[in-house]
Amino acid sequence: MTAIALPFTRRHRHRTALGIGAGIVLAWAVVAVLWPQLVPYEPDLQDPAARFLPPGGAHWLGTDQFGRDTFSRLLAGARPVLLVAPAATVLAVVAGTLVGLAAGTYGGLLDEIVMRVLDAVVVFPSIIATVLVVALAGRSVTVMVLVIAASFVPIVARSVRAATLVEREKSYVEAARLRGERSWGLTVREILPNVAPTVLVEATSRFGDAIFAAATLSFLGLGQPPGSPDWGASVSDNRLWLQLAPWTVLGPALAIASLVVGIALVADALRGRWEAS
Amino acid sequence: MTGLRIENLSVAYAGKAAVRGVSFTVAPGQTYGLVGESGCGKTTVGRALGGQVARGGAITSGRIVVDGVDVLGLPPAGLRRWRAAALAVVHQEASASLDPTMRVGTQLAQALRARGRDRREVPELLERVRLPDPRAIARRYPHQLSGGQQQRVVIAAALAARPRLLVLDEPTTGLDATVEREILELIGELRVELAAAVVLISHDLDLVGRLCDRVGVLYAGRLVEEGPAGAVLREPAHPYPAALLAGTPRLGRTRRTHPLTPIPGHPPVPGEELAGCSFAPRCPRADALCHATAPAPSAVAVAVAVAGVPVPPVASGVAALHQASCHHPDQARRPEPRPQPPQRQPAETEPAETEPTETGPAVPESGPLLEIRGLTRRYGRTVAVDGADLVIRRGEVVGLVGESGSGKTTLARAVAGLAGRGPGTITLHGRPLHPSVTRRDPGQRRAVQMVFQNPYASLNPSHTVRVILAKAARSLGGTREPADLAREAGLDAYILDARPDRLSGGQRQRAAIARAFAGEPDLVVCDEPVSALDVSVQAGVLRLLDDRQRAGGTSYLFISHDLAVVGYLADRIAVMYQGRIVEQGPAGQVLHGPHHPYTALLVGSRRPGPPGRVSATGCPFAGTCPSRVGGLCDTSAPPARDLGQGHVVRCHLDPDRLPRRAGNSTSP
Amino acid sequence: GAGGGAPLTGADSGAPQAGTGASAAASVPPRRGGTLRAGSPPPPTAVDPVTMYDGSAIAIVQLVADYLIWLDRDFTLKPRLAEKWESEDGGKRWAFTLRKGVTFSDGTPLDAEIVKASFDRLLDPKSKSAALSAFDTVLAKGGVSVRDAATVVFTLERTFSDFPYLVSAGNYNAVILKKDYAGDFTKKPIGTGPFLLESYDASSGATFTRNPKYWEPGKPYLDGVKITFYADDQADLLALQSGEIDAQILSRPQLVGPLKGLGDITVDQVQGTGLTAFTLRTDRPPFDRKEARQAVAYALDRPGVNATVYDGIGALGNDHLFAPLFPAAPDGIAQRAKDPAKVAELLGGQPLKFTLTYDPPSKDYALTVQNQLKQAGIQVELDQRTSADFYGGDQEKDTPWLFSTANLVGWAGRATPSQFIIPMVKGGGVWNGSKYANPDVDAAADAYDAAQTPEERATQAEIIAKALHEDVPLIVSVWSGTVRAYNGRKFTGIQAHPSSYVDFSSVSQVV
Amino acid sequence: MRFLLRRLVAVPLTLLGVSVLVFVTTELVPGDVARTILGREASAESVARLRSQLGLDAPLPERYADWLGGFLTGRWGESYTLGVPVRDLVLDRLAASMLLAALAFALLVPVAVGLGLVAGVNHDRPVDRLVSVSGLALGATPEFVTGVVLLVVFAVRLRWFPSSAQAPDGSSLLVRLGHLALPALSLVLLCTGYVARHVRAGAVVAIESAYAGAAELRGLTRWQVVRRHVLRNSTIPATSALGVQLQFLLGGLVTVELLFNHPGIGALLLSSAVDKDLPTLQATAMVLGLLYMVIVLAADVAYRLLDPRIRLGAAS
Ligand SMILES: Nc1ncnc2c1ncn2[C@@H]1O[C@H](COP(=O)(O)OP(=O)(O)OP(=O)(O)O)[C@@H](O)[C@H]1O
Ligand SMILES: Nc1ncnc2c1ncn2[C@@H]1O[C@H](COP(=O)(O)OP(=O)(O)OP(=O)(O)O)[C@@H](O)[C@H]1O
Ligand SMILES: [Mg+2]
Ligand SMILES: [Mg+2]
Ligand code: NI
Repeated sequence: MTAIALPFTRRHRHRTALGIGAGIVLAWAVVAVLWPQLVPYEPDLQDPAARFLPPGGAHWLGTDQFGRDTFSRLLAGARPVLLVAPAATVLAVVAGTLVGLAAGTYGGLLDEIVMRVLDAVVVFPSIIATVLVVALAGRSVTVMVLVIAASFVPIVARSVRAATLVEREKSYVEAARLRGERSWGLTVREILPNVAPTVLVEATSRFGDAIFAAATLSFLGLGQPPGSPDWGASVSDNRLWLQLAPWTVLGPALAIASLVVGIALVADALRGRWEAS
Repeated sequence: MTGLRIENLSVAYAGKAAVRGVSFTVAPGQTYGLVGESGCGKTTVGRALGGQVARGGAITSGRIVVDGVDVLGLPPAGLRRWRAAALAVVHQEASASLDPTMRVGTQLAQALRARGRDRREVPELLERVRLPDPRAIARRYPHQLSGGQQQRVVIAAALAARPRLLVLDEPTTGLDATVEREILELIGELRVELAAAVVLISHDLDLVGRLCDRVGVLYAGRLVEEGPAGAVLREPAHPYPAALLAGTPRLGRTRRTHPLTPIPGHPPVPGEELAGCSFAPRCPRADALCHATAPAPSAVAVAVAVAGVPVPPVASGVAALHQASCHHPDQARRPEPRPQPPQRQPAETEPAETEPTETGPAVPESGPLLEIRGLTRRYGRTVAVDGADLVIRRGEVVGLVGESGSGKTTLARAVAGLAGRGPGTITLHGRPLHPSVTRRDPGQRRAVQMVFQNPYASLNPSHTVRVILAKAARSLGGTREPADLAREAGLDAYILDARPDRLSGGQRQRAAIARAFAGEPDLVVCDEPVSALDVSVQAGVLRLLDDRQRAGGTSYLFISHDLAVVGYLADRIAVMYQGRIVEQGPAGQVLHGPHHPYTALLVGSRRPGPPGRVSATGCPFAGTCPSRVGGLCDTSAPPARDLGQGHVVRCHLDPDRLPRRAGNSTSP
Repeated sequence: GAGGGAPLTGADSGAPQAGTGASAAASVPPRRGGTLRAGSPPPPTAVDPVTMYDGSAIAIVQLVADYLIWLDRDFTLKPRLAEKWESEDGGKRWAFTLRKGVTFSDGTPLDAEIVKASFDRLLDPKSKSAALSAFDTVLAKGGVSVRDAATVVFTLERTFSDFPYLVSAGNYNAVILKKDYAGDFTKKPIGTGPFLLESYDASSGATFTRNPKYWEPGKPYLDGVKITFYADDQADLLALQSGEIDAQILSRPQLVGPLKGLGDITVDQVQGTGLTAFTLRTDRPPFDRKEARQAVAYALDRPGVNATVYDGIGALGNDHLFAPLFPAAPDGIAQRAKDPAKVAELLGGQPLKFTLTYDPPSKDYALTVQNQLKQAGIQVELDQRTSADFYGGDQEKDTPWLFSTANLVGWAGRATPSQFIIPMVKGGGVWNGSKYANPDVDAAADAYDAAQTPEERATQAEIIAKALHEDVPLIVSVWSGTVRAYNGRKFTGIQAHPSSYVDFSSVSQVV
Repeated sequence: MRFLLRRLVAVPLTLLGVSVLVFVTTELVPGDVARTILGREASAESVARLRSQLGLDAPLPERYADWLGGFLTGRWGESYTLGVPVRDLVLDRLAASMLLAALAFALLVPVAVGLGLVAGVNHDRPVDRLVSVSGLALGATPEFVTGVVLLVVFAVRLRWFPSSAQAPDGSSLLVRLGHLALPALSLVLLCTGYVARHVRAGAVVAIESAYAGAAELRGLTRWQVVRRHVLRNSTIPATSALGVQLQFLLGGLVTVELLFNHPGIGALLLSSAVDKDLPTLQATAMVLGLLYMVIVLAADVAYRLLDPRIRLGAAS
């Protein structure tokens, strides 16, 4: 899984980008909530007589190997994606921020230890962790969220730590110390609000990554419960038939891409705004 | 004709005019100064001269003719060839205009090659800008050079061009006083040699007065006054340059003798269209006419150019013309004669103002508030402060000067309790202060506060001004409301609920000062509180500091690299060199002398000697000192000599052999 | 005396027939030469004929080593290293006469001692072979003896009329190896098969060359075989499509089905005896009630399962363990079909909800079952485990595949129904995941094995089948078919096999 | 270079921690390697016998100590499941992965840097948006989708490239590279967006910098300015992004390895983890871990070397 970080863009209007990105994300969010009203078929409904139908009148996006309606599954798949990714992101960001703030604030030995532990987490093959957790706790959304979150914590922690180190040097922090603020309180009250942009940008980037990570886990058979219309799972389940029935793969693949691009556009635009202000 | 001619130049950013209808001419060998507040369009004009505008900008009208070539009319390839052949620009910040990843020599070689010259000329070029050991310098990367050295390299690159048009955009901003003087001398020499048309952009009126033949004053993108440097800077016809002059501190003028008058309000932003004169909203003499119609440029009576001002070399009849765009040009002149600009003027013409006796009675004699004894602070192996002794009395403003890296900030932070631990003691009201602020008791924390240099970093960007002031008041035991604090700092009430990023630099610094005064401190440490600010804003902040000091009798430890600023505010001055305080005493005496040879260098009465070796035991300044006593200075620490009135100089020289501020050495 | 039925005895059929390609080969003599490039999944464990159980390892071994008897694609037995065999003592003793002139690739001649050693190795209680379970209660250590250099005698524990299947390829570990075989097959690959293993790499593949000492004159036609390992089915398929390989060892019907007749690709198809057993635990709610089990059986749309999971090539199952391919398969039991009314009646208005445990290969089956049962009002929760987890744990106490309420276990095709019945549904059978125990079935199973005539066997088969159909300890909805895809423009003689075995000795390049 | 020393000391410590983690976590995973080796039809006794033969019934700390001792002295043991020496297996697979990673990286760097530069120099123009959005979209498309599309088009339809990454033994380097072309391409498609965005960010800063403006005022063409000043200044900050990608290319390739039939270390890691083949798993994890840390360190060092400001310390 790759990290899709969005480097800075500078003081330009990003209103259109923000509009398009937010539009995509919102549209999917609406679908995630309202899909039961929107789908023409029940997403799980199998029809052995209608396997691998190409897109057409009855099935707008065709059917898959079980004769299930691809379009309905595409819509229904928005929900698991939009549950896993935000949950994993929030977890990773909260944990990563705390760790990063602590490392950045206290520095010294604590910092050194924390950073080495994070190194070890990065180096520890996530496949093993995934296999382990899945085996112990079974395939479930919770497990997936935890695994993805855990793999993101070091990334978030690193950038929060870096931002904290930068903020710590600014004179408003010294001004707070002159007032008598002490380390942790000072970090939470004075520094945290100012690393919030970093945290938020991390959150948006991680959100895009989480979707991708979930898809990859599904490919390895470690993700969503079987049969889930989750896009990543759909892509990996159907990729065997990519040649025969490309519609079963391309729909969810494009959906993933659109959501990631949407999130990225939003992240980018938000960052642009912070830069500008 | 030869030289530079600009006609009706207008530049807009995103459709908003930033420069409007600017016209002037510069003859070859002449220097034209462009002055004005920050944001008035100086850099924009400078860049436009090379046919370049920043992203989002466009030259909307006008012609730029250099030696008969219409620059803006050139096709892209022609423009490139012209730039390569005839243009050189020295940018505002040298460190930014050198590629950080490329050796200095390579960059110069590229500049040479662009002109079809040989890279073997690189050492020669570096030598011409008087850089020692050119070959070694050429192999360095920009960050391995000091700011002054970087600026010289950029000038060397400009020399490589043998330009017909040389644009210098704030060539000395950000450099400390001694380095600044060296650069200016260098430019002064090269100017003659090059015989190019030179445009010098600066907000520093002194500097422009010293170097330029003619001056143009920009305000809101318009040239509001233009004329011979001496005339414009001594007898401005337009109220704007007059106000600028009134807000600029000068050596020898203190807050007690010459209070600064800042310009109220702020310049219009690009795109803000005003019916009348754009300066009218800030002009004390504006009337209905000024608000209604924009004034056209009109000639100012030449009679103003009083005798004593040498007539600058005149290339054409136009050059002597003095124009101003004001409906009431005569009213700008004050009844009393303006101080003469230092340009080509012996300093002795203003002895009355530098007489130390004049400042004497203003300093109240009182007991010590803060005593620093043998203070030493290290960063790793760097000794930032080395056994400094300093006393600050109650109600007294102590100025601390010294070149960059001399340890001023470290000393200030040590006083505030932010510089970590180290030998030496600091006592406040006779009680020792713990080196770390977190270990000081609340009373001591309240007593010592600080105003930081960078207004942009010193306020927490996530809190509103009200929150910032309220927090400070609460934890420092202050009794006043944020609104009161803000009012005392000259801040409008609406600012209280704004976050710092919405404030201008001056407003931020006022907020920072308000915060420092939230708990009625005994001592406020001000570390370069105005060096990041524009001239006119600086005047306001200096006034505020002065007011607050008078109102509460608070003591200041005031740091600046600008002697004029320190001299304006301080009762006593301490001079720091390489972590040691080499001299301290009453402001006038320190500035006027007899003083330490290093102080002499700072105030510009001496040229530095060649840098030499310094031994650990001797005087730290021995290497550079022009009056070094061979052997003695190198090997033994200089004694502290008391010259009376608490004026202490650490030097081996006899008091009567110590230098004085005798005259201005910056001769053309 | 000797058994009369074809399955009971075998004799050298003589003429070297080459399967379906033989009709073409009959007119044009097969072309010699060429290397067949085949794709196959990498064997998950070291290739050792004694312990192997996966298709790739079996195929590799089958190219190099040989059995006494080959199990043909129609479940007839073809003499290989044994020229003929007959039962003595009412089916309790079996004598196998070895083919003459067979030598191992290192020159050692095949004799009865070597054959005895091969089986003793499998019968050693310390053996790690799965064959030990196959021989359980039939043949024990010490039961193999040498009558003369060319005759091996097996003395059984009980009469077993299908015994030749147990020493045929149908018991895939029963290859004949040299006496001194020590478990390092890929390093010292010595056999009597048509090819010699030239090189083997656990990650990438294996290469084979013709065995010049092969006993069947003129064969194999190919100069060699190269097997490339593809860890991914799609990669395997794409390699076939792009012409990088000429054949697949293990084809998946769902994947290659749609390719039939496209381009150069030929797909051979055959009925099989493999199944996905949908086991229900009869000793535990909710399936301790026969009605609940029957309800599930009636809720399934078997043609739908066949279409979705087997690409339509399977044969419908009827919840007993006699595949249509087995000669004894009873035909008097009505085919069970989807019957929602019956389901409702059987459930009597009570909701039925259970968890179905399985491992990844059964995923499609599980999803199909889940959806079909849902349509009949039965709620299934899926519990997918890793294969290691599913088959791991203690086989006596808690391994999921034998102890979960309901599970799916894929079984490769077997040569005889007994190989399913004895372990899977006999009371106390080693793989009796349903914990089914029916004395009638147990007795009939023994009688079936002991039966000497086809008629008697059919009778016993019917008893067993009827009981299973009625009691539904496990649901057999479809008997799998198998396919093998290959490049029909370049090669001929490649066949599908119910157990996906390979016999490339008759494969030749298209002339 | 105190920083380098400190980091180097941390490497073995981190690896030790990882090895303990791997040991303990694998122990927790259900399943039994002996059962995996013998198959589900083998009897319980056989499985028990194999377990004790493999030493799996010894207590965990003892097994760990045994393993560690062996590992440190170069005896990496035999794979439980495959029965081949672990060291050969792991190093072979690693070599294969490295070859693919190297090719992909060699393609990635110029492509991503080029696109990033083009986007950065033309920033906020349509080209920039095109590069950024398509890079993002490709980066968000799982590599097995792009991979299959590439395979279908270039291997099955056009037959320009082989479908498998494995070249026949003894092939020339060119043939081997031909086999690696498609997998490398799918990786490049995956990673380009990420790196290009980093380069772009650097390029935007560089092209708007005073030194680029100054160079232009010296009469250089756009292209000269980009080549001389922007290129280096925008790639230096991208080194860590490249390091991250290289890390990913070496260990995160399970899906590509499976799809293109490239027996690499990622697939080995997965299969040994699933099968609980501890000796293989441990060795793979250690080798990959070491490699990861070396890459991160190399990226840091490269950054320091490339950027004279850091290499030569703060202003003198
Ligand atoms: N790239 C740009 N885009 C938009 N507006 C700009 C840009 N550059 C400058 N401006 C605006 O144009 C006006 C003139 O700017 P300019 O930099 O020329 O001022 P200046 O006199 O050089 O100021 P300073 O003394 O701070 O350098 C300012 O109001 C500034 O905000
Ligand atoms: N955080 C630090 N770490 C290491 N060295 C430092 C640090 N801060 C300052 N120094 C060094 O200590 C010396 C004194 O620095 P200090 O900032 O006190 O000087 P200064 O007089 O305030 O200079 P300036 O006018 O540039 O602000 C310098 O040599 C500087 O390089
Ligand atoms: Mg400027
Ligand atoms: Mg300082
Ligand atoms: Ni932008």
